[in-house]
Formats: sequence, C-alpha cells, structure tokens
Amino acid sequence: MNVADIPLISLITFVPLVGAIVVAFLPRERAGLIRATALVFALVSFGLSLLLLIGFNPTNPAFQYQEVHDWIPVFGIQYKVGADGLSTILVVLTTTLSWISILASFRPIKERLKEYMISFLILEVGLIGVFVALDLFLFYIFWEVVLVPMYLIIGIWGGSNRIYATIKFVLYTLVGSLLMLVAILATAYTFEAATGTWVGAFDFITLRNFAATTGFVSNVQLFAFLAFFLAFAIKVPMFPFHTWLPDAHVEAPTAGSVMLAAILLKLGAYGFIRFAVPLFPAAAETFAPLIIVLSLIAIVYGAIVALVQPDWKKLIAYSSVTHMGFVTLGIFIFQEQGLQGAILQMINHGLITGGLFLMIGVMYERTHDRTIARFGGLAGRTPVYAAAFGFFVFASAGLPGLSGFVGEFLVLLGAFAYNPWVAAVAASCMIWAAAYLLFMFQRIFTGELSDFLRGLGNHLTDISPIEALTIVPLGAMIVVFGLFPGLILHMVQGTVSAVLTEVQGVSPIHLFFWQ
Amino acid sequence: MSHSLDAYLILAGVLFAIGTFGFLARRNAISMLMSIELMLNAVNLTILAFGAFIPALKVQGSAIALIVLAVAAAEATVGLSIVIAIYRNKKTPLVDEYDTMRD
Amino acid sequence: MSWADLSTIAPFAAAIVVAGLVIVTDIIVPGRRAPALAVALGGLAVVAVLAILVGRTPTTAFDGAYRVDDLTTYLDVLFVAVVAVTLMVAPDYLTSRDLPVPEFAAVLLFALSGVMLISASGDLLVLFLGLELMVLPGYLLAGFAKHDALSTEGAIKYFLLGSFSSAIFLFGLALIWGMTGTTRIEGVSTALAAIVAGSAPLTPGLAMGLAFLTTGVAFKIAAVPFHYWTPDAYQGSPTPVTGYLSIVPKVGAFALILRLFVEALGPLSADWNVVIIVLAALTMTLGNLVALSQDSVKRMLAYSSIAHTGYMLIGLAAWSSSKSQIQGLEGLLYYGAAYAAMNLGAFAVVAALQRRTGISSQLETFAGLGRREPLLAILMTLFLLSLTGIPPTAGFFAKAYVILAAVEAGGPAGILAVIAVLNAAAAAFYYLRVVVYMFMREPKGEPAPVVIGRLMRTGLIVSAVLTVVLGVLPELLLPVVERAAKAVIQ
Amino acid sequence: MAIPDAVPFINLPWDDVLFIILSVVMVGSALLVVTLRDIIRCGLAMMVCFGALAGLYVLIGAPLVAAAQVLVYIGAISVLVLFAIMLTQTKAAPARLVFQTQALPAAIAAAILAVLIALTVLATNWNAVSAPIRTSTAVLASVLFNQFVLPFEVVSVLLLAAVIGGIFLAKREDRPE
Amino acid sequence: MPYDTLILLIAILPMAGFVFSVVFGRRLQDRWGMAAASAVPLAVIGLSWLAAMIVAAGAISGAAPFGEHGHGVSFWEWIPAGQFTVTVGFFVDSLTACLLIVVTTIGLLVHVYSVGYMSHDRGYWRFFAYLNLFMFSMLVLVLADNFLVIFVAWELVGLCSYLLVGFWFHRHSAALASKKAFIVNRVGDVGFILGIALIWVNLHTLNLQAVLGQIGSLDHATISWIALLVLCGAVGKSAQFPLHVWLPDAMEGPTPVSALIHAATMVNAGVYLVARTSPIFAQAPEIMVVVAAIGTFTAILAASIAFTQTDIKRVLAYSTLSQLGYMFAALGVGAWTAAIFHLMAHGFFKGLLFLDSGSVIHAVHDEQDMRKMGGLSKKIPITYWTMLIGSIAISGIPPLAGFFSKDEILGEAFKNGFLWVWAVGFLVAGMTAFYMFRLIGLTFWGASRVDPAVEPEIHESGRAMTVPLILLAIPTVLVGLFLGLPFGASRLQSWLEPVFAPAVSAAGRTEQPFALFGLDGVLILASVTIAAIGIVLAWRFFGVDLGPLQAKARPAEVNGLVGSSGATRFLYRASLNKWWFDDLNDLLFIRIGGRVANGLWWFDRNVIDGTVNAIGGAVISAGGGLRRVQTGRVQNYALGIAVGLLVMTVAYLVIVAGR
Repeated sequence: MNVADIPLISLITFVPLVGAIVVAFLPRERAGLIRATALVFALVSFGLSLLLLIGFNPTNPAFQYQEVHDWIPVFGIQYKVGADGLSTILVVLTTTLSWISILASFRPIKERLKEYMISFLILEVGLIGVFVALDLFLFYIFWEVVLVPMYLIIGIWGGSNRIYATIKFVLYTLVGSLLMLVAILATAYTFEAATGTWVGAFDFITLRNFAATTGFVSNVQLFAFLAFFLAFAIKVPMFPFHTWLPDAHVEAPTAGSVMLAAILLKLGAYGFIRFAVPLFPAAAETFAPLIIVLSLIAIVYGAIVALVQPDWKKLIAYSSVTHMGFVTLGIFIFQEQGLQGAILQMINHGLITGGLFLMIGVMYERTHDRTIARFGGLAGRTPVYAAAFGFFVFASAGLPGLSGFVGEFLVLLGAFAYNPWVAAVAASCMIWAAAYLLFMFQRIFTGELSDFLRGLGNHLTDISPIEALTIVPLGAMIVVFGLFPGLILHMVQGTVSAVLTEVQGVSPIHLFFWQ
Repeated sequence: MSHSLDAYLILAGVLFAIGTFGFLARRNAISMLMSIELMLNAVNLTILAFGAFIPALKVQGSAIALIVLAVAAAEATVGLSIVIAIYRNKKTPLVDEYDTMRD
Repeated sequence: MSWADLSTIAPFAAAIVVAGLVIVTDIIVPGRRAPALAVALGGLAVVAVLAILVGRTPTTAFDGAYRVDDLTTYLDVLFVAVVAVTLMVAPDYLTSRDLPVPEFAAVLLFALSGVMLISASGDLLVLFLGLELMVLPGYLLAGFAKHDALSTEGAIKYFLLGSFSSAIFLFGLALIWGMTGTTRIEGVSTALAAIVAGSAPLTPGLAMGLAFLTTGVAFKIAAVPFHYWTPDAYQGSPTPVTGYLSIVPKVGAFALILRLFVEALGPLSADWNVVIIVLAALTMTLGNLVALSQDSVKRMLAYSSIAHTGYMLIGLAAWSSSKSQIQGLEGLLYYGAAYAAMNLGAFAVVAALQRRTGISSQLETFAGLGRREPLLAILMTLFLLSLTGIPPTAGFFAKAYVILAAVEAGGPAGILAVIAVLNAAAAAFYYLRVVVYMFMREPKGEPAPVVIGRLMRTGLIVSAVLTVVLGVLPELLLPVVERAAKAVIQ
Repeated sequence: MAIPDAVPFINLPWDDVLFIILSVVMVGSALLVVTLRDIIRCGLAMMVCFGALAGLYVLIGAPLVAAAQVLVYIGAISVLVLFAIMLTQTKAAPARLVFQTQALPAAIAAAILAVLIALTVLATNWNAVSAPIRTSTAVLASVLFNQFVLPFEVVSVLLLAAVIGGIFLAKREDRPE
Repeated sequence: MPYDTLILLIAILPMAGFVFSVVFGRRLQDRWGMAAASAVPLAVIGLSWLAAMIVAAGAISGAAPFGEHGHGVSFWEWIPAGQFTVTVGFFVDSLTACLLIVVTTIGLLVHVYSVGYMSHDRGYWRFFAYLNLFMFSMLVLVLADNFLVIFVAWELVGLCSYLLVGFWFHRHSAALASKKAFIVNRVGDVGFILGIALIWVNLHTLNLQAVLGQIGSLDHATISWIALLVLCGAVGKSAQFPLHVWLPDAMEGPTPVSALIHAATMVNAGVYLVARTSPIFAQAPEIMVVVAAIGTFTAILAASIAFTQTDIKRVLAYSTLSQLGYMFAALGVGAWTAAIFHLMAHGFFKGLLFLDSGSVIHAVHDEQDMRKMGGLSKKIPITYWTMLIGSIAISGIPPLAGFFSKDEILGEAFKNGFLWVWAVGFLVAGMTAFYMFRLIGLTFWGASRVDPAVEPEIHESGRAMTVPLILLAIPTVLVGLFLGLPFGASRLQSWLEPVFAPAVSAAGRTEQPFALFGLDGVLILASVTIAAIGIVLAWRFFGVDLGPLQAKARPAEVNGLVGSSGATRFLYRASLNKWWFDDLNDLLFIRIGGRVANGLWWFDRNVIDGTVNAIGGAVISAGGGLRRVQTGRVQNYALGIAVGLLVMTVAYLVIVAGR
C-alpha cells in the first residue's frame, strides 16, 4: 500500500483515543501498567506526528495529507482534516507536550490514575483535532471536546478551590464557543443562500475562497467575526476576558497547567489566524484597531499585575496574558513579520511556559506550597533545579539566542511598521518581563534558605532524572528554535502569506460608531 | 333572542367564566372538579349552539357534544379516583393544603 | 367502517389490544410481572412493526379522520421506543415499592395508543380525543404510587390543571369549528386559507379561538407561563413515570401542534408564530434560571425539561421562509428523538439509584458516584453532557439543528438563537453541578449500594447508545426526519 | 284550546321566555355551585344547573343530547360526585373557609374573561342562520356511525382506560400503612 | 590558518570553554580540584587571545583580506522572515581590532588573576564558566556585523553581568544589585531595539556596513530618531546619566568581574556602539550635542560623588562612570578617535586599578572600607606600586596613558568649539586627580587603621594575581606613548582614519595640525596643572608618603572645609548620598510602582473578575427569585394560567386586528 494512502492525520488524532479505550479496560490496581500504556500511546501519536513533520512539504502552501469523508451530506458537513505548516507545527507541539505531561504526571497523580489518563488522552484527541479540522462543524466539535476532559482534570485532580475554578473555566469558554456555533451556522447558511447549495457550506477551504472572491455581506461578517472573536479572545485569553486563567492555572494539577498554557491558549490564536481573519477580512480590518489596543493593554497590564502576585503559578499565569498579548498584536497588525512573529511566539510560549509550569510542579511535589513569600535561597540547595529554572526564566524574558526573543522581535518589527507608538508600548514589556521574572527568581532562589524550606529537610531534593527527562526536550527546543527559527518560519511561510493575501488591501466596514 | 346564536354563546361564556371562577377560588378538590364540569358543559353549549345556528355544522354539533359528554365523564372518573387516593394520604380534601412540593 | 380502515388503524388498535392482553395475562397469572412484561414488550414490537408496515404508504381512513403519513410513522416508532424503554426501567423501581407492574404497563399502553392517535389524526375531534387518551392515563401514572403522598399530590395537581387546560383547549376548538364549520383538518385549513385570502379582516372569534388553543397546547408542552404543573408533577411521580411524562406527553403535544397549528391553522401561521417566539424565549430562560437553584436532581431535570421545550419551540419559531420552516420542523422532530434518548437515560439513572425505597433524588445522593458506580456515573455524565449540548452527542446536534433553522429564518428568530445559546451556557452550570457531585465530592456517610437489574441495564444502554449515535451519525435519522417534516408542510 | 304564540302581558314568544327562565336558573345554580359553603348543596345545585342546561339543549333543538345530558350528568356524574363527597367528608370541612385567599383576583379574572368572550362574540360575524336547525335522531345516528365512528370508538377506549386506572387508584388494598 | 577561521575561533573558543565548564566543570572541580576546573577556560581564552592578536595585527596593518575598510565573514541565515532576513556574520576592521586587543588582553589577564582571587570559592568552576560566556558575548558584540546580532550580544553581556554580579547569590545585596543591573540595562535596550526596528523599516536591512552606507539617503528627522534610540542603548550599557545607577551597585560582584566587565570591557560597549555608528550621529548634530551633554554631566556628577565614597571599589566605580563620561563627551564633540583612544587607555589602567583594589581587599581580608585601611604601601608593595602607576595614569600626568587620551579629548572639545565641554572636562580632570590620590592616601599611606586582628596576616597576593598586575601596568605606562603621541597623525589616528572618515566628512570637520607651542601646548599645560593641583590638595588633606615627599593626613582640615559653609555642607551630603538618585528610584519604582501594581491587581480581582462573577451571581439569584413563583398551590398556578390566557387573548386580538 502506498504511503500516501495512510490516513496519517487521523491516526495521529485518534491513536490517543484508542489509548483511552485501552486504558479504560485495564484493571484499576495495575497503576504501573496504566501509566505505561498511556505513555506508549502518547508516544506513538508523537512519533506519527514526526512523520507528518518530515513528510510535510513547506514549499506547497496547500493543505496536505487531506482526508475527506462525507459525514452529514445533507448540510455538506464532512470529516475533513488536513495540515498546512501552522497545523503541522502545532500538532507536533501538542503531541510533544502530551507525552511530556503524561510523564510528568507519573509521580504526582496517585488518586484515580485511570480516569486521569483517560481524560488526558481524550484531551489530546480534542487538541490535535482542533488543529487539523478543515470543516467548521468538525472544528467546533473538537473545540468542545477539549472542554470536558480539561473540566475533569481541573475539577478532580485540582487544588483546594478547584470546583470554582473549573466551572468558571467551562462556563466562560462555553459562552464564547456557543456564540461561535451560531456564527458558524450563520456563515454556512449565508454561503448556502448565496450559492444555493449546502455542499462546502462548512468546508473551510471552500468558504475561504468564497470569502476571497464573493465575500460575506458586511453585517454577517460583523456578527460572525464578533462571535468568533469572543470565543477566541476568551480562550487566548485577551485582556478583559482573562480572569478565568489565573484561577484555572492555580487550581489545575501540574500537567493540566502545562497543557492549558502550552496548547489550550493557542487554540484561540490559531482560531484567529485560521478562521476569523481569512473568513471575515473586512470585519477583521474593522476591529483590528480595537484588538490591537486590547493586546497592548494585556501586554502592559498583565505584566504589572504579575509583579505583585503572591502565588508562583498565578504569576506565570499573568505572564501568559502578556505573552499572548504579543500574539494577538502580531496577528492583527496584518503584516508579514508580525504574523510570523505571532506564530513563533505561540510556539515559544508553549515551550517556555509549559517548561515553567513543569518546573513549578517539580518543586510543588516537594514543598506542596506555591506561596512565593515562603521560598528563598533555593539556588543553594537545589542548584541544578535553580539553573534550569533560570534558563526558562530568561527564555521567558525574551533573552536573545533563546526562542522567546525572535518571536517578540518580529512582532515588534511588524508593530513598528504598523505604528511606532504601538511598538514602543509593546517593547516596554521587555522591561516588565525582566522585572517580574527576575523579581520572582530573586525572591525564590537567592538569599539565605528560608525557614520554611529548611523545615522540609531532606524532602527538598534536587531535580530527579525522570523530571529532568521532561524538562530537557523543552529546553533543547528552546535553544534550537532560538538559533534556527527558520525551522518554523519556513514551515509557516505558506500559511502566513495565504492569510495576509486574504486580508491585506481589504477596506474595513464603516460603522457609524467606529473610526 | 332564543333565535340568536350570540345569546347562547354569551350564556356559554358566562357559564365558562363561572366555572373558571370556581376553579380558581374553591379550596375543595371536588368543588374544583365540579367547576371543571361546568366549564365543559359551557363548551358543550357552545358546540350545540354552533350546531344549531351554523348550517355547515348542523348535525355534527350534537355528535360532538355527545362525545364531549363522554369525555367529561371519563375525566370525572379519573379525577374522583385521584381525589380519593390523595384523601387517603392527606386526610383532607382541601387542595391548597397539598403544597409539600414547591419552589 | 371498512376493512381498509381497520388495516389502516392497525397499529393504534394493536396498542389497545396489547393493553388489554396485559390485563388478561395479569388475570391469568396474577402477581407475577414477567409474563405481563413479556406480553407488553412483545406487543410493542408488533405495534412498531405494524406502524412501519402501514406507514410505508400514506393513507387515510374514516374518510380523513385518521391519516397515516411519514410523520405518523416517525412519531409512532419514537413513542413505542420510549414506552418500551420505560417498561424496561420501571419494574425494578415499582416492585421494590410493591406497585403492580401489569396495571402500570396497561395504563402506559393506553397512553401510547392516545399519543399514536394524535400523530395520526386528521380530524380535530379525534385530535382532542387522542389528547385526552394521552393525558388521562398520564394523570393515573403520576399518582401511580398511590400510597406515596408526593405522588398523589403531583397527580392531583397535574389532573386539576390538566383538565382545566383541556376545557380551555376544547373551548378553542369549538370556536374554530364555529368559524370554519368543519372538524376535518384539511377542511379547516382550506376554510381558513379562504378567510385569510379574503379581504375581510380576521374575526375576533378566530383570535380568541387561537388564544384558547395556544394556551391549551402551551400547557401540555409545559411552556412558560403555563408550566406550573411540571415541576410538582415530575417530582412527585415515580421516577420512571417522570421519565415517561417528561417525554411522551411533551413530544405528543408537539405532534398535536404540528397537526393543529402547522396543518389546520397553517394559514394563520403569521399570527401564532409571533406568540411562539415569545413563548420560546420565556420558556427556555425561565426553565434554565429556576433549574439553577434546584437541589433535587429530579426537580432540576423537570425545570430543564421546561427549558428544552423552549429549544424545541425554536423549531416552530423559525417560520419566515418555507425553507426555514422545513428546517425548523426537521430540527424539532430531531430534537424530539434526541431529547427522548438523553432525558429518558438521565431519569433512568435516577431511577436506578432510587431502586431502594427512601432514597431521595437530592444532589447529595450522587456524591461520589464516580467511585461507587463508575458505569452509572459515566452514563449520567454522558446524558448530562448531551442535555448541555456538548458534542458529539445527540443533544448537541439537535440544538445545532434548530439553531440553524432559527439562523436561516433570521429576524426575531435569529435573536432567539442567540438567547438559546446563552441559555445553554447557563444551563451547563446546573448539569455540570451533578457531575461535580459524582466525581469531585465524597459521599456523607455510607450510601446504600446500587443494584442494577438486567432490564434496567438494557434500558440504560439503549438510551446511551442512541444518545451517542444520534450525535455522531445524525445521517441515519435525517432522511426520516426530512420526510416526516415534508409530510406536514407540502 | 290553542296556546297563544306569545306569552300574554309581556308579549314575548314562548321559547324566548323559556330561554330566559332556563338561563337564569342555570346561571343562578351555577353561581351557587361555586359559592355555597356546604359541598353537598353544591352537588345538588350542580344537578339543577345541568337540568336547566338540558332544557336549553331541547330549546336549541338537540333533544338527544339533552337526554344524554340528563342521563350522564344528573344520573351518573353527579351521583359519582356525591359519593366522592361522602367518602372525603371531614367533620371540620364545612366550618373551614370556602374560598381560597385569592378569591378576589379570581373573581376579577373570571369577570374579565366573561366580558372578553361576550365582546368577541358580539364583535364576530358567525354568519349564522336566524332559527335553530332541528337535528332528527335518525340523521344524528347515521352521522355518528359514519362520519364520527372513529371518535365514537375511541371514547369507549377512553372510558375503559379511565375505569381501569380509576379502579386501581381508588381501590383500597389493606397494606400496613 | 585563514583569517576567516581565526575570526570565528576568537568567539567560538570561549563558547566552547563555557559549554565544557557547564558540563564537566563541577565534576572536574570535585574530582581533581580547582586547577583542573580552570585549565580549559584559561586555555581557550589564551588561544582566543592569540587569534585575536593575529587578526588585529592583520586588520590594523590592512593586510589582505582586510584592506582599509575591513573584512566580513558571514555564517548562517538566522531569521528568514519573508523580506526580513538576518544573517549572522562577523566584521573586522581596525576599530574592531582595537576593541579585540583590549577585550582579549584584559580578559586573559583577569582570567589568570581570578585563578588566584577565586581560589577559595566553591563556585570556582561556575565563575570561570560565566567568565567564558562573557568573553564570548563581548567578542561577538565587537565582531558582529549586524545590528540585531549586536543586540543579541548586547543582551548576552547583560546576562553575564547579571550572573556575575549575583555570583554570590546568597548575599541579598548581590541578588538585588544583579537584578537592578539587568533591569536598568533593559530600559536602554528598549530604545536600542526600537532604533533597530526604525532602521529596518526605513532601509530594509540591518547589516552594519549596508546601513552605515545608506544612512545618508534618509531624511534628517529619521536619522536623528535612529541616533537617539541607539544612544538609549549606549547610555544604558555604559551607565551614563540617567541610567548610571546600576554600575556602583554592580560592585557587589567579585572584583575580577568589576575589573573586566564594569571597567574595561562591557561598559565600553556603549562607546563602541556610538563610535561604530558614527556616520549616523555625524548627520544628527543635535543628538551629538545630547551625547556630549550626557557625557560631560555624567563625568562631573560621578566625580563629585567619588569624592566622599569610602568603599574602595565604589570610588573606582564612580571614577569609571566619570571616565566613560569623558568618552561620551568625546563622541559628542566628534572626537571619535580620541574616544576610542581613551577607551583603550582607560580599559588598561582602570582594569589595573580594579585588580589592585581586589588585591588590597584580599590582603585585608575582604574589607572594602578605606577607613579601615592605610599604611599598606610597605606590606603589599607590588599592589601599591602598580596602583600608584594606575592612579597617576588616570590623573593625566604625562607621559602615562591617561594624559594623552584625556588631553586629546579636551583639546578636540576646545578646538571643535565645545568650550563648555572643555571647561567641565578640565574641572573634572582636577577632581579625578584629587579623589584618586585621596584613595591612594587613605589606602596605602599614613598610619594603619586595619583591624588589629587582621594586621599581622596582611601579605602580598600570590603570583597568579601579581603577575597580571604587572602585565597591566606596562600598557598603562606605554599605551599612550605608543598610540597617541600627538606629533603628526598619531598611530591610532592613522589606524582609525578609514573607519571615521565618513563621519568626519559628514560632520564637516578638518583636522588642524598639532601645535605644541600653540593652543595645544596651552591646553596641555592647563590640564596638567589642574591635575597637579588636585594631587597636591589630596596630599594636603590625606597625607603622602612617597620617598622624599612626606606629610601627615589632616582630617581636621577636611572637616573644617566641609563645615565651612552651608553650600559646602550641602555639597558634601549630596556627594555622600550620590545626589539621592537611588532614593529617587526607590520612591518611583518600588514605592509608587508597587502601589500602582497592587492597585491594578485589586482592579483585576474586584472590577474585572468581579463583573464576571457578578453576572454569574445575578443569573443564579434571578433563578432563586423566580422559583418562588412555584408556590405549590394549585389555585395559584391556575390563576397564573388564567391570567396567561387573558393576556394571550388580548395579544391575539391585537395581532389579528393588526392584519
């Protein structure tokens, strides 16, 4: 059988599901077996995604490895998946962090291990699905599928205030996503009304061409874009919609936080790039100024608030707000470097913040406390841990040579071309980031060992090999992408130019209360 | 007067209204049941009046009325049996005291 | 009355015969539930088969009083299925409270015959009779646990208000007869079409008739503000009955709406559509809001069923274009099936928990279920997610369907769509609350172990499978639904 | 001797007079039904009311229905009701309040309803004929067994169901309470 | 070996050393001891010094492939983002060569010195790893041929500074200082990065040579903006006012670090950058003035503070600031060569001075307060003599390095018509001489105030430390004569002429011949005099013990002078409190900033999140309210239905009437 015939993407997507089912039938008491099985399936999916990466042809801007099966022909709804550069990168990111997170859950998770692994694998299915779905309906389904396992992961294995956090997370996300559902249906219907056929009404590629040629009527664009925007903005999360994030992060178990920060937040940005902007360019142009302002607020505001966080995880959570602010900024200046920077920033934030949360988890395992005030002088006691953490801290602060820098710089460059003052405000985050990150690092690692830590005695061991195993890949990638960002940039070049050709030169819709 | 449909209809309306009042106002389950019978009869009167004064309906009226009569009977049966059943449990026929379930 | 007529009404007749047979078996072998159940379930199978056979070709009998079309078949099969599952779920619950299964089955079958009559009626009087035949057994079932104060209380509330609304409904029918001079559905619609077409303004009498009819059906589908009976009746009834009550009479009433409003009063759709939109908005909003603050899962599900009435009404609200009309009806019918599967499942789980007497349906009962009864907990989660409308479940696709219709209709219906999704988001809160209790809370004290009989298990599995299948492969049902909808709107 | 075709002195046609009398009786008794304190009297008043109604039926030219009315209601239902009353009679009952606390709003609502109906009836043109059409029993029978045969059968089923369920609910099997 | 390889090696070797130390350093140290841990780092620096020297020689001599205008090597395309591409590459011309000489030489010596200085520290291997990393970053900084790559190195040296200043992280003060250094630098970097963006947006390239070549094509405003923004970066890195606050605190780091990073090399990066981009500045005269102003102000500000500091390293730190001020002033007045000249000279003598101070501190057991020293000249002679040489050099006494470089700056300033620059510079020259000899006096001369417990154990440092001192003393003496002998075009001028030619021509400057018996002579005389005055004053106040010259310290007179008038008292307090800059920052960024941050957080919890929760709460309580409608009484329900019916009827009547 020909290699091209292998439904590679479907395999990547559903191998974890198979894993979940297998795990479901394993005896509850065989913890080791359950762990191993989950890890193996995650690794298989990871390996397959690497095949995708290798087989992907960056010079071809089209969606590759497409699989199309009719699903609900009445409405032209298909099972249609495919990957362009962006999808491929994000899929690989997902599969990578999935197995890392599962590995990282080995020690912390003892309660209801089986349910945990099942939820986690299903979560992975949803995440990958979102990135490869080329049918809006399918996309929405995967989008919602992500919600449930995350809800359980936070709600069951989370911290003391987990239920509040998880319900907030779900409801908040639902409000956005359900409106998005209405928007998706409205879009499809508009297409059907215009062309007289349901065929392709949910097919992204068809819709994109439609948007490029005929274009959706302006009020549909406005409504649909706003709905999409709300859904994605909540997920990103953008400035006024961000308050679910700190709670969710603080309460979630380590691996949960990792997936949340590294992948879930990317869903929103991905949605913007893939759907919101190309489908409704005029509306996007219309609201771009507003979104840019919100992004700037997020960048500065998030950083300042992060400065005074008493909780280790909360601090990183707010730093996520800042970094994702860069992403949305980069997207909505509609400028080549900006968009590439945004995508790069997505990946980097995934790696870096994921790493940070893993590290925090490592220490939480020993201290069962995240109150920064109770730490201090850790560097003397756990030098390797401190060094590794410092590495991620500086990566997060955008130190050149590490991956964080290139993304931010490209966004700045784009922003500057858009408007120097925007760039100036955004650039100020270089100071902020340094401030809150180093302030945190200083409080936790330098000085004399705090009484609390001294009280832990021998529990306070340095990082263990298996933990290191979860960190090292991330660190390596951070360095590699820092020195050779081209690896990613070449992949996404096609996506970027495709999106920009959609949106550039489109004149914004004139609103009586706007512009 | 007895030759005008309106008279009968208004009469029926009044009867219906009285029935409604009884249903809303009485406390005793059985009185409420009786009120419902009044309302049904009001409807019957309407039907017959239509049957009598609208040629298109002529015979139908009576037929329908008969059937409605039977339905009313069936309802009464069920109703009374339920009343008896609950009376066994609650030892009172006063409906407004059946308010265990609320909110 | 000819043989042709008889063969046409065969399914309906069969249902009644089966009811009779059940009673006979009970008289032959008294005090044993197995035979009666066997007869009932077997009979139901026969009924279903007959319904499908007869339904292959649209026919009429009793010169148009009885009419079989695709809608009839679809609904009949649906109702038979629901009744069958109810019969699977109920026995454990009933016998543990020593309530007789045969009588239960018989009454249930009578109710079935009633609702089948509705779905097949081509005559307003038959429609009314069908309605009565559907609800009267309903009252009895509600009070079936006759030694339980709550059950009888629910029953009498249901009965009193029910017959009150029946009287109102009947008055409305009378006025329509007076206006149109016929009881046949086509007759009515043609007459009304003539009136509407005529330059003369619609008479107040017609308006009043519409008002009374709308009130009547709004009560039967438990639309706000005519929903008051629902929570009490549902909470009081024996749980399996609640499951049945929340589905068959509701969907039956919707069938009534299809026959009466869409067919007979079709020409006046412009008038009643407005009211429907308002009702829909009120219903789903109030249903969800009140459900938020319920501590008894049963009562919560009662309010949620009110909310779902609202969602189903969206299907009728999407009336602006003929395309959206079809779309809406299809959505409504699909929703009916989906709703049946998931709601029945949810109540089945509650029933399973309450198998022993004295177990309340308070949230506390569900605490830690995830540990004690993983299967039940997972199934419950599935049903609740479906009720929330999370893909890939039946509930999601149904919701999407009606919303799509509303979006197509645009205008006020479009706004209704937005209201609907906001409601859905709010609803997630109380559905997920149960999940929270099942998986994230530990039980107080030592809860009684749960025993699930084979029948019960089958019932649960069936509804679970349906819930998933209707979500993942809607293609299976869509053509059927489409034909059914087309049967109503030519 | 020949009866004058109008009542002396008030000079109204006989059936008008009858109509008035009957309707007054009916409405009056109906009001008693919903207002009397002693529920047994209510039952009796209901019989009277239905009797008057039967009279009206005759007047309207539906003697068969009138007969059925007398049989079913005065015969069956009322008796049933009276039995029920006996069964559920509590010593205290008559002493208790007759009306719900919301009697006044109920009255208002009912009044508005009546007025509404009356107004609509008057405002509507029912294109009715001026004289009631008499229905001969023979025609009615044929209609009933052709056009309305299905409803007729269904009603029997309905009654059957009602009876079965009714018996189940009402019958007292001695079980330890 | 071809030059390209050498150029690459210069930078790569230290990196290799760093990686090696990170991986094996710790084990080597635990297994084989200190020497093993430092062997590789030393070796790589030595080699890279060798390579640097060869390359520098080639570049200066203009040998092929360098020629007059230098030679570039490019390695790989770093960022390929559509039109925007950055290729990492190195570029070597005579300017680079000068920097290479300074950096590698001093770097090498500091490494050697550290072997002795750090020999008692457990973090020995770590220290060398950091040093290597720094060398790598610094060398990349001077070699890079692309603005963005410069920026990368720019940040990396910042990182190294952070790591090394905070080397003793268990000291709270060290941790704070390192953090402060990094953040303050970031402030400047923001300007720099924006400048880079501005350059690209206008020229679509970031290649150094290309940009400098095309800069003329831009309009004046843009050029000025670019210059200003680039200046921000320079000011941050070179600790010029107002971003000077980090440098004194940076003295928390080990002394070799202070010598290498905070005196000889990293802090010069700003000077180098401005010199490197001289064509840009040359076309933005207003900005040049700004540069000059910043430089002069910093020079006098720092000098004034240095007067009263008692921590030996802080005195040197402030003198570094003030010398950097000189360099900026030079850049501002267009005396680029002079700036570089002073940069090199200062690199050597300030490096020397710091290493000396380190040796002193070592001798008196980690005591840095000069009030607890004195009379050390006999006990640690090598340190003493080398430090004396350094002080003379910095004071601008001929014929040592400082004299030539400083005089060239002052002379240029005067000739280019920046009289105010000259005047201040002139004054500062005197102040410098004064506080340097105050330092010498307090430390080496007079009676010993050393803690008696330590007194007997004071001894000269080991050879590892003294040899570098001597080696550094040599250039301190000779570099001026060698490079800057002003008759005709000095050697350095001839080297750098091609580099600064475009700038000079753009600024429209013409080199006047040097006139010893003319203006220049007068100026030289003047500055030498003022330096002498400074020294003499210092002797008068703090004593002298120099062969024939003998005098006692006169503290009373110092106090008398300070107390003489309100003005003097104020000046004294101002100097002591560093003109309250730290307090100002503390107020602005710690107190007020903290308030703002907390305020925002409150806003976040109570307003934004509050709204979210409020909506949820409202919905739920609405449900709670509505459920009361369900009274449980049938009649109430019935009434509800009846009312509903009435409303419905009316509604329909209305609707129908509307048709």
